Formats: sequence, structure tokens, C-alpha cells
Amino acid sequence: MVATVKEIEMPKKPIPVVGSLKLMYSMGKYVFKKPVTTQYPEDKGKIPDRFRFRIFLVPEACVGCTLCSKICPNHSIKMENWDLDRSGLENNVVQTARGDRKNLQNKRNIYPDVNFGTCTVCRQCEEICPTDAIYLTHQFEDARTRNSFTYSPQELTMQEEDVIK
Amino acid sequence: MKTGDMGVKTTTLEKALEWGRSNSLWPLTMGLACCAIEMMATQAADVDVARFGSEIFRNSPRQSDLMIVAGTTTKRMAPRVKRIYEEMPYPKYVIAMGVCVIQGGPYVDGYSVVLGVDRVIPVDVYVPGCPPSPQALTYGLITLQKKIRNETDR
Amino acid sequence: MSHWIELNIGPVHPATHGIYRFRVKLNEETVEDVDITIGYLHRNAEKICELNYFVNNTIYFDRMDYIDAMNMELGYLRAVETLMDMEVPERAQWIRMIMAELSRIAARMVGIGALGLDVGMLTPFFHTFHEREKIQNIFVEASGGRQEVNYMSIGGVYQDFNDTIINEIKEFIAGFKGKLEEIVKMFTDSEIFWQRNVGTGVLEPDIALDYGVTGPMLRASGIPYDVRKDSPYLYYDKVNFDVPIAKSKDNMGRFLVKVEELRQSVRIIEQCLAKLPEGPYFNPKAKKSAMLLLKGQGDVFTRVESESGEFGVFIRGDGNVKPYRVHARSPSFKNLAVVPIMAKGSLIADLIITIASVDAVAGEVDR
Amino acid sequence: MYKILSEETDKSGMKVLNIDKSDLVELMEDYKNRRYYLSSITGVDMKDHIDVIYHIHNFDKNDYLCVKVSTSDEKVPSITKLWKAAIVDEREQYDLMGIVFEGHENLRRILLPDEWVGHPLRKDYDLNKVQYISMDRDGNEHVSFDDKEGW
Repeated sequence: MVATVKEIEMPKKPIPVVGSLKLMYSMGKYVFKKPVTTQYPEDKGKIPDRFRFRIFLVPEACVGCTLCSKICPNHSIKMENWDLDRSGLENNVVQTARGDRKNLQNKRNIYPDVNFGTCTVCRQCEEICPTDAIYLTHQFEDARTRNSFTYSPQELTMQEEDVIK
Repeated sequence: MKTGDMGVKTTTLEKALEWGRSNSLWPLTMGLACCAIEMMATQAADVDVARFGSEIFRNSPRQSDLMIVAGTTTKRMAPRVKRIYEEMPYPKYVIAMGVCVIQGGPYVDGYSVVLGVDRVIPVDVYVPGCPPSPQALTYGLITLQKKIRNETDR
Repeated sequence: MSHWIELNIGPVHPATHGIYRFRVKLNEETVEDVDITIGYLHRNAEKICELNYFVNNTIYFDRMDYIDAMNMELGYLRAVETLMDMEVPERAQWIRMIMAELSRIAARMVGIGALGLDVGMLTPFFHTFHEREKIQNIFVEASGGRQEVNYMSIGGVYQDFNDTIINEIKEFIAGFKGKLEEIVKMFTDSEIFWQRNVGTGVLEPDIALDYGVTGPMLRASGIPYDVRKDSPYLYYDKVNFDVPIAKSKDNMGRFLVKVEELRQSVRIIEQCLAKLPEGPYFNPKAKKSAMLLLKGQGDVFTRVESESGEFGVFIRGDGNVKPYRVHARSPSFKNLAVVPIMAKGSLIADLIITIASVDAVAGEVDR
Repeated sequence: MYKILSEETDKSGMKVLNIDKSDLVELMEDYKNRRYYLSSITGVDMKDHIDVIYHIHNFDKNDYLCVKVSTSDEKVPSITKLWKAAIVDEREQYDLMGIVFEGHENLRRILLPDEWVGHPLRKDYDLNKVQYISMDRDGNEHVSFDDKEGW
């Protein structure tokens, strides 16, 4: 295939003072325009639907297949034993087409725990999860002053504010 | 006022100092890898971290009191990070930005990445994400301000 | 009487655009020799890729040229898909093309903004980063990630385009055309920019070829080599675009080539949007349950045109679910090696502009 | 005159020439005269031997070519005399793979510090043996296996 080549023309050399005045004009125009800055803590700006950050878990839907821990590129997800029946969670039921029932599929009682200190938010765990039990949400305000980012399965079901408490 | 005027005055002075420090954090451009671009975006017009008193990103450690370690710290870079940290004047604070700096991130399996910059220098606030969005970094900065004012410990 | 100085720039220095160390041998103000030390960002991605599944490795390629993540992913996935004889549906190919070009624009915006900072202009930086922010919003809208997107999967893309994304891209393109001219005017109207760029950092074409330089640097030396044109991948043979070249071979030529490429990218995106067909967006062979079972055997070397040049990926598979060897031919690695030749005999201040115009990204140089 | 052992086409449709390593420089010189330029050098550790793969490219004819050499004693003749691009490439392959390019004038490590032990991309490189780097006042890097000295 013959390349369509375009040779670049040099732009006109600026006249010393006029060029600077032109620059001043082009920048001065912006004084009268609306500011583009989002006032962050008060106004979070537009967060698109698909924006993903922190991992959450629906324990009722998790079948303990360990696929998420296998696909995680840097072993951020490990499976942990957590007895859902004894944890006191009230809605220990999974909604299926055949009605609500207890989470019987997860026979080994293993649920993922996530080390968010190494999670790269690649969303592959969400892609591979067969029951959509693990998912990512918009929550990005999780800066901490301690280097402890391992979320137990129970903490993965909670909002960030509750985890801190 | 029962315990004596001096005590009350010192605490208020400290509070005033803390308030002043927390609102004039000048960051150092310690852009090491991917997160550096998001750090630049934090400085740029859309997020504009200058609203929090982090007016300008200084290029010299002597002129700054906040080091945002943005990006993977490799073993080769760690001694240099430490040296630059030592060159900064007191009081100095460190934000670890991104998961590579927190615990090694995607490179935990490798042979040349330091698994957490807190093994090299003391870190005040950890901002997870790969890379954290400018808003998340701004939230980290607010957390640091709160920490300086002794309002948070999480 | 000559006066010798050895000057150290870096590893952390605003002018190095990444972490390299330049040891410059100076004869008064003139550069005699530059010794470049790299490796401060060596993150052993090639080793880790051998330990991971094929699907996992896109995230390490994202982080190579971290400002141009889409093209890096594309480079890796092209190699993997050739290795596995995986076909990509038509819609996914067009989507990939749009994303690759948007990513190129975003990367250039960083490069041009940083060039402005080096010349001493702060204003273009804010304008270019505002444009970049818009592109990143499109990426978030499409994939969920801002910078390291992990959008493309083996056999397609993870999530389909919807009307919101297409409208947003159209809106961006409409606004960007005028904005680009305004940004370029900011540079070319400036007397200082003109003086510091014209005639500095001259790279002769035969030296460029000898050192394996590719991308805008090679095109600015007058050789019209573009992977998109010469060995088309995706549907680059179905769209019209020009390959810009410059005869001046200097920093100004490189800047103008980069700007012209942006105009061509806009042209490509417009054509892609017009041609975007309906249909599936991933190959069902690579569906959920098969993600960890994809295997490949044989040798493969494919290449794409990334923002800094020809990005090639070599993969050898031994019939296992993990690659046996992954090697990336990174353009910045080669482009940076030619800096001593370009800077020799120039003033020390011009060296900074020369480094900026190379647009090397540390993550890709060191991998 | 060089001898081509076998010729094949790989999955991406690229022509592959398998040659003996003693013929390498001669073949490359021939292709250099036909205006081919070096694109990349890759080393692959096959446990009992090492494959060195050269990709060369002609810009006029738009032709890509792959040249494969296999070596069992880690030594390959250097082609830095033909193309300057080989300087950094061969240094990188020496650093990570441990291929010694005979005739290279400046064969030092490029990505890792000079004192690093072992070549990481070898299959027998032990990732559990962690090495730590420290720096003295003059900026020289030292490598040790002790985690107290460095990070």
C-alpha cells in the first residue's frame, strides 16, 4: 500500500511583539469564561455509571468457586473461611428464579477477602464471577493513615464509613 | 482557666500552627511512574489542588513539606527516595499514592520492586488505587490535613 | 581555553520526563557527551508475564507506556490473538480503533503540555490536561478505568459502546478541532518557543535508521514509516489518513509532526464513528468460563504504532495456559538511545528540549 | 558464504530463517547491504539452550524478517558493528538473559545495577532469593542478600 505522505509546512514565524500580544489575547479570553474546576469535596462532579473502584461482595450469591482468586493477577484475592450462618447476617438468602433460599451452594463456606493494598482495579474478578457476587462500585474515598487494606468478607459487604468504625 | 494560663496558651498556639501547616502543604514532584500523570492531572485545571493550599508543585525538596510518592518505587530508586526525603525540611509529610507504593501493587511477584515505600520512609497517608483518580488523591490530601489537625486516625 | 564540567541531571528532575539519569559532559555551555543511565523503573513486567495467565497480562502492558494504555493493550492482544488464531468481531475492531486513536491524542496532550513546561510556558499545560481529562472521562464511561483502562480483552472488548459514549466522543471531537488549533497557536506564536526549537536537536535520517528510531522522530527526519500504513492492522486500511513528515529534522519538525498526527487521529475517529457497525463485541470463544483456559503455541511477533513509535510484542507459547516468554520491543528504549547524538554540540538548555521532544516514557523504557 | 539451515513461516506470517551462529554476522551483513535495519533482539531460555531471535526490517520494501540462532554456551557474536541499535538491545539481553555477545565493546548491565547476581529472565532464576540495593554517598549502588542493607 502506498503511503499518502503529507509534508508539513512551517507555520509563519511570529513577529516579536505582535506574537506576544496575540498570545495575551488568546489567554485573556479565558478570564471571561466559566471555570472548569470541579469543587471536589462539596461537588463530586459527574461520576459515570461504569466507574469502578472498591470491591464489594454479595455473600448470599457467592458459590465459593475460587475463580476470582485464580484470575487475580497479583493474588490480591484470597479465599477465607467464613461461616455465613453463624455470622448473624439476617438476610442469609439468595434470590433465584425459583424463590428465595439459603446460600447452600457455598458448601465449603469460603468467601473472598481482598487486599486492597495491591488491587489494581482491573475488574477481571467481576468479569469472571459466574454469579455476579463480586462487583466494584463508585466508592473511591478510602485513603487511610494505616497500611492495612485487607478487607475480610464481612467488611466487603459494608460501606466504607462502616468499615472504619 | 483553672490549670494556669500557660497550658491553655500553648495548646491554642499548637492548634494555630497545625491549622497553618495543614493549609499550606507544598508538594514535591516525586513522580516516579504511572501515578505521576494523575498527580499532574490533580495539579491541572480540572481538580486544581491549589484550592487546599497546595499551591504549587515544587521541584526542589528544600522548598516543599509534602512528598507525594507517585508511582512504583523500585529497589534501585528507594535509596534515592530516602535521600530526597532527608533533604526536605521539617515538618514533613508523605502521601503514598497508588498501590505500588503501598504494598507492591501488581509487581508483588517480581524481584525489583520495593513492597511498600513505608519500608524506606515513614508514610502518613495511603491512597489506594491504580492509579487513584485525582479526586481520590484530593481526598487523601484532606485526610492528611485532618491528621495534622489531629482530627482523624483511621 | 576550555573548561570542563560534568553535570548530573536526574533521576528525579522535572526535565527528564520520567526517571532517567543524564550525566552530561560540558565544555563550558556546550554538550560534549551524554551518558544515560536507565533502569530506575525496571519493574520486571516480562518476568511476571511468564508467571501469569494470558488474560492477566494486559494490566502489565497497560503500565508500560502508561500514558498510551490502549495502544499497549492492543499490541499485546494482537500478538495473543494471532498466537491463538482468535478472530475478533468487526464491531470490536472498530471500537478498538477509536479507543487507540483517542489514547494517542491523550498521550500527545501530556507530551505537548510537558514540552510547554520545559520551554517555560505554563498555560498550555492546563489546556492540554483539560482536553486529556475529557478523553479520560470517555474512557471511564466505556471501561471504568481512567488511565490504566484494561478495556480490551482477548477476542474483543470487555464492555460494549452505548449511545452515551458515542455522543460523548462526537462532542469531544467537535470541540477538540478548534481547541487544538488554539493550543498550537499558543506555541507557534511564541518567539521563545520558536527560538528554542528551530535548528536544535537535529537527527539525520540515516542515523535514525541505524539506531532503530521509529515513530514521530523518524517521520520528522523525513522517512514516512508508519505501521498503521505500511502493514495495516485492525481496519486502518479502510480509513483515509496521511502520514506527516517534516524535512527540517529538528525539534520544531518533531513538534509539528506530532500536531499533524493529532489532526489525522481526529480524522480517523470521525471515519470510524461513521462506519461503526452493529454486532457482537467479543468472540464467544473467549467467554467467561474459558478465560483461564486459553492456550497458545508457537512464536509470534506483531507490532502496532504507539504514540512513541513501533511497539512490537514477541510471544512464545508452549501450549500452556501461561506464555513461555514475552518480550516487548519498546520504541522509547531505542528513541532515548539516540539523544547523545542529537544533543552533541548543542547548548545545555537545548538538551532539555531535545529530551522533551523524544517523549520517552520511563515505564516503557525500563519495562 | 552463509548457509540457511531451514526456512519457515511463523503464525504472524513472517519469514523465519534458522541459521548457525557462526554464520550470523555474515548473513546480517548481507541483509544490511540490502538496506535492512535491526528492530529487536529477543532471547528465549529453553533450559538446555538459548534461542536468540533477531527481527530485521526493510523500510523500502516493507518487509519483516526473523532470524533465529540457537546457542548452548550462552555466546553469540555481536552485531553492534553493523547497527548501532544493537548496542542497547544486546546490553538488555545480557542483563536479563545472560547472553554474552562477543565483540560488544561495552557489555554492562543496563536495567539492573552492576553487582546484581544472576540473570532474572532465566527459567532457573530463583525469585525467592531476594536481593537488596543500597547506595553510598557517592551514588554507587551495592547489592546484598541481607535485608538490613538496603531495600
